[in-house]
Amino acid sequence: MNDIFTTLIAERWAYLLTVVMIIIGLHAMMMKRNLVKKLIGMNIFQGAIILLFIVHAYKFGASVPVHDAVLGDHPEAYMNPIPHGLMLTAIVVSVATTGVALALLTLIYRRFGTIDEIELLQKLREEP
Amino acid sequence: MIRRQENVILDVITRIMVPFIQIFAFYVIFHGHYSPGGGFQGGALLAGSVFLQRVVMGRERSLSGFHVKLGVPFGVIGILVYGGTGLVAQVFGGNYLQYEWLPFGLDPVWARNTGILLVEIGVAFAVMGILISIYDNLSAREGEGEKR
Amino acid sequence: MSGAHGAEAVVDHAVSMGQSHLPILVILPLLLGCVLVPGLGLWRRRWAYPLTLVAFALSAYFAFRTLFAVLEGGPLHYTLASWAPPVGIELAVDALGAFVAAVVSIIALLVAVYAGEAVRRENPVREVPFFGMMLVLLLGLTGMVLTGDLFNLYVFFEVSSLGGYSLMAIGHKKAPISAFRYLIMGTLGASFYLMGVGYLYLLTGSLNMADVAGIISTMGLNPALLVSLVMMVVGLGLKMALFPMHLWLPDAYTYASSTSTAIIAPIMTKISAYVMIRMLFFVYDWDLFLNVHHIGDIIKWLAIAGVFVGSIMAIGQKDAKRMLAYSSVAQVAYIGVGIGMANPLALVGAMLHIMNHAAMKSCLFLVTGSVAMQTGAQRLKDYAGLGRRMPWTFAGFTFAAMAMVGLPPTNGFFSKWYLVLGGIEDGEWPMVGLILASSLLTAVYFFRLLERVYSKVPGEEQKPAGAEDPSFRMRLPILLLGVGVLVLGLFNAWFVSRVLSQALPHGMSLPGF
Amino acid sequence: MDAAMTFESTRPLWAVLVSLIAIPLILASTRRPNLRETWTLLAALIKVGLVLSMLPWVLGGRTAVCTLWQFAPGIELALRVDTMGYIFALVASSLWVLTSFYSIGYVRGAGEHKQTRYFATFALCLSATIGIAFSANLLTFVIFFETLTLATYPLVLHKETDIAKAGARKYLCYTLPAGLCLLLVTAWCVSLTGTAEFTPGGFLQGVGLSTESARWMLVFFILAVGVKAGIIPLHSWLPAAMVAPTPVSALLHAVAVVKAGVFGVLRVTGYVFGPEMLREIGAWTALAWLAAFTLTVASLLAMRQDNLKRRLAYSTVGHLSYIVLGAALLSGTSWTGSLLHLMFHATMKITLFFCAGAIYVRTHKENISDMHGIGRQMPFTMAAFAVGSLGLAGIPGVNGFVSKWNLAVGALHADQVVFVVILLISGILNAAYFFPIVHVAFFRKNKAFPSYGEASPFMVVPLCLTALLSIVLGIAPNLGVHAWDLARGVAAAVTGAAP
Amino acid sequence: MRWVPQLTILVTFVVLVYAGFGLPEFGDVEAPANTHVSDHYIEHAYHDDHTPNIVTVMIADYRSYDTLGETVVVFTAGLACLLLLMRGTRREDEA
Repeated sequence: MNDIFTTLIAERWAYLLTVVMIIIGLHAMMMKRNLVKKLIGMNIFQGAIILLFIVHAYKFGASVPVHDAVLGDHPEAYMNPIPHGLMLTAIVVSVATTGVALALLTLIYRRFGTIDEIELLQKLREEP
Repeated sequence: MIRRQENVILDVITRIMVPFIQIFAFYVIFHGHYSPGGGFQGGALLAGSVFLQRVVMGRERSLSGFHVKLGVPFGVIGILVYGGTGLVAQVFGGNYLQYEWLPFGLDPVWARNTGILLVEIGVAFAVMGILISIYDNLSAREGEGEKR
Repeated sequence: MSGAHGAEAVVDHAVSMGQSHLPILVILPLLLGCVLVPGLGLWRRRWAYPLTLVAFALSAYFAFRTLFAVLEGGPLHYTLASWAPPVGIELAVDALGAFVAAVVSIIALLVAVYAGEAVRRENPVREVPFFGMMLVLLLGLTGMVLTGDLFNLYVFFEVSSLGGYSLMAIGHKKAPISAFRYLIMGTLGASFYLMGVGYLYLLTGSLNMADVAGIISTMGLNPALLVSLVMMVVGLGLKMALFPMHLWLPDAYTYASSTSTAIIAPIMTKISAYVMIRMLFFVYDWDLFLNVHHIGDIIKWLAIAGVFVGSIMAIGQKDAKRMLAYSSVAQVAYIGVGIGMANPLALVGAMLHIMNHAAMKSCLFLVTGSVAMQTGAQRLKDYAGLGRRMPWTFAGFTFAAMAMVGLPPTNGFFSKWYLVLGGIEDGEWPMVGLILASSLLTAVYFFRLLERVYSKVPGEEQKPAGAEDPSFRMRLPILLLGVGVLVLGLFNAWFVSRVLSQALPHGMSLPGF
Repeated sequence: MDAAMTFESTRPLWAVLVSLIAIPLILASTRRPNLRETWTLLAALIKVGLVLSMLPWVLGGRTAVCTLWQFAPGIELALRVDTMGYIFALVASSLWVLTSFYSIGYVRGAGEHKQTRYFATFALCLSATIGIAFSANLLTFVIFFETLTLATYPLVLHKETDIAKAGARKYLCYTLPAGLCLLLVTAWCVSLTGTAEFTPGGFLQGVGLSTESARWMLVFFILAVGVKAGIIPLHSWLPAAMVAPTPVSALLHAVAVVKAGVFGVLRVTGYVFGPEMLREIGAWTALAWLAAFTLTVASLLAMRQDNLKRRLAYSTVGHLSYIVLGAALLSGTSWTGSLLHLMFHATMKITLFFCAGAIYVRTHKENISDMHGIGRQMPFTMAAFAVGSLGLAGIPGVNGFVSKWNLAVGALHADQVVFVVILLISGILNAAYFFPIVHVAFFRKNKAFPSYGEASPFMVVPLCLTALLSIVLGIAPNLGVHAWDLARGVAAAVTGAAP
Repeated sequence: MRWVPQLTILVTFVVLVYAGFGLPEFGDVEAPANTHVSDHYIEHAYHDDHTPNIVTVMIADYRSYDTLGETVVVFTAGLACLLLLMRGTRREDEA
């Protein structure tokens, strides 16, 4: 028990937080009726994944990954640049996805006048 | 969707703010080598300045700032700059995107440095244009999407 | 390894000199095309279609050059910006990748030939961005196939997904709803894949597939490693519509416009299947996970369940496209079965089925599209008697249907043949029996349709307007694919012995070679 | 066989291809029926010519092989002209000529629709049949076997009435699962032997197959080919398929399709398992009893049919089992009898079907009870019918007697007297359901019977020819194509008995 | 079937927590992720490009292909909005 406490809570608390965030996003994506809320859940989910990367880029006692004459070339002096770069990409990707999703929602709203999933499914069934 | 009424204060402040935002955006782009920043951030800022105009001045009047039709072409230009940089490097004998083959007569290291700058500019163009075009499309009322 | 100083830079060039540019040349036409088509097309609309066609054709041409180059001289590696992996990104094209790339690009080319007229007839307003989006879609898929980098694969994954969502939203009035559901599901899948990549990266510190494979082969089992594999299987299964995760697919395929369906249905799920093969067999230690830890069994049994669910649902459908959509669920599940069995013959069957099903399913969807365009018929009962009014179209349809049922000598028979051989090699008789029984279900709905199509109808007199074959440019792809399923069947041994036997992962080899 | 006696030749390939090549020509000349029929006849004649031209090879014991390309790893798509395949090819191709003439008369007389589709699919069937006959290994066999299944489907569906649709569905319901069983066992054999090459005496000898699994394999094989061979309980598609136009029933359901099934049984018993193995696993008695059961019950069922074609269908079911029985008895003479019956039953049964068709075209009568006195109207037709039924009943003088005699002797050689008895009983039953028809046709009077006269010569000439052929072969079995020698050659090769 | 999503979420949570046991500690300098390739970037970035910002060097030079793809993603999004929201959307689709 204590062992689990140390391995999870003490040493990997940041990871646990991202997990919690992922679960929140997942819950919103699956349970919400309102499509916009689903979309928000999706964004939370992606944000959590981005955090998952960024969190592990952290090194104790390291500085931002901008080269500095004082610090020199010592790897342990800078944080891990890779997740930052990757997540820059991932952020843009999620932005793009959100844009497309919003376009779809606009279209749906124009055509059906609602963005409530249940109502939409009803419309799907009744209209040919 | 946005119902806006004339508001002098907002207009004036916007007119003052927009140039500064854009200057800062350019700073972010070109200083990306030395500090956090780069094409995406700068492009987003440029787009933000246009959004401000759109929101405050309303669609029609803000068109003088950045016309709706320009969005996608900017994106095209941006990607062409990016891909073109890579292609030029390839044509001049390197691998795709291998900047040291860019025909600037620079030594490899500085050639790469320049290549990064070109790429960032391309990205900035693309991001700005596309974000604006997304905004315009989303905020367009029914039937008044892009007239093409 | 690359470096700062001139000497090492020269070494870099030496590295890059030797490399063939073919892999990137497959991608570049699509990249330039997907920006130039909207760029020029919005300005001069009539340039859009020729540009699209040229881009597809060039990419297909280079894809085949790549395939033959790989068959000649073994896998190609192309280090972008010549930063040797794992520092930089490389395009790593082995026989499997080149094979799938060639298949995808040729299918896309055929659909593009068809699209020229179809799009103009279906939604003329959107012509230009539609073509651009088709190019984007193919760009994403080819990028996924050719890359050798885990994260880069995610990026192109998203490119293709965005293209897919927006193409799916064109068509029927309800299309946006199904497209939105597809978007949620697809993004979930992609995010799961990204999490899998994240765990792998955190465990290995590298993103290059070969490098990661080398590191984790020495690592042994680790909770995070196992979870990353599960994440990837789930994420890719979502995109691939593997059985419990297939719910988004039927609506999406049904409501999308015929051209969208014709280009997305045959290749998109297949590419996800390809990525699954790539991950399970080339990145992870396939023997450890699939056989020792029985993840293969889970995939296998889920997949065979999917085969039956898909087929049974397809039997119950009244709408042609929806029937084909469910049969897609079933057919993709065959690939899942081959992956799960994880023995050489079955895996070859799965790889072969990627090609075979792409050919037949695109043919079928092109036919439904042309029928909908010529006669407005959507439901199966409206197909009665069309066989004699659209002889060419339904000739192609018949061949493709035979292939779906898996009757010799069409190619469908041979993908089943290798799957069954694989099952027998493993002595898995129940699985073999199920595979065979499932093709009976397929026979039920296709022969039902064929009988209806070719027999005369009571109300023969009033024939729907314009009920004849579509124009040559729409007919050509259908006929080519219809003949294609036959040719691919007769000459399947060439693919198996020349291509796929080289495409097997380490520790696998086909008996009889 | 030893390598010296085998040689490469493309002639078997052409024998398969010629009717395939005819198909586009037939389709192209839809508008001009005469030209279209010309293509059919031309293809038939060339095909039979090619087949006959191979006779010297076969009699000389030389085997032509035509290896095309690798079909699945390790397995070639290969054709081989061995004696047994040659017998089947000979029967099918030679009778196709007559049937083509007959078809022309029939489809025009009966005013069938979609004649183009009819002739095209017919040609496809023939290609598949010759392919089955000449296929050198199991996979090639499967390909042509399934192709035949598919090609027959449109012909059964031809009339497109509800009955026809029901018949076609029933046909698929039986043949598709059979095809899957065939695929299963083929894959099994391939994974055991690598190349499932047909070899006299069986290629499963010494691959270390346990008795248990060998029995299972045989069961699946019988399920696979037994459907087309009409073994009861797998037979009931055959009467249902009689809704097809009569030439189809004649050639396909008396010669090509069902004989393909029987041919499959012979291949399985003789070339896949081989007599020794069948004796080891003790499966041959089961097969023999199955056949005996079938041929008795089928005869009994045939008596209850009033529809002429259905009665013929059940009689076909019975006679196919003669061949299966002979194959199962595994003695040299019984094999000879089987192969002779494979040929002779074809000539007799096709005569009967031709007659039924002629009657239908002229009088649109299908039921025997309506045929009182028809013999006076159509003397030639009914005379031929009488010949055919005499032969099937095994009366000396017609070729049916020869084959049945060999079967009986073979049963004695296998010291299975009980089967001799069964053969005799079924002979009597045959007489019991055929002779009434002849009796009714000739010796009953029917006042209210308009005068019909004979059908068109296109139909009468072929059926007279087949009847004549039956008699000739009954008197001199070895005349012409040396049927006798061929059959004994095969039997010798398979069972190792002295020819 | 209302319980299916809850179950999925629960399972996901358990799985993710389980994965935690295999991950390196928070801020671990010696973790493979922080040593293998990242060290190379940190050591060579400045000398390769005379650019202090290591992230910039990485996204624009070492992994520039990713960034290209990412720009294409953005472009795709714009194209998608154009494709979906063009004028005439409603009439032509409901016809």
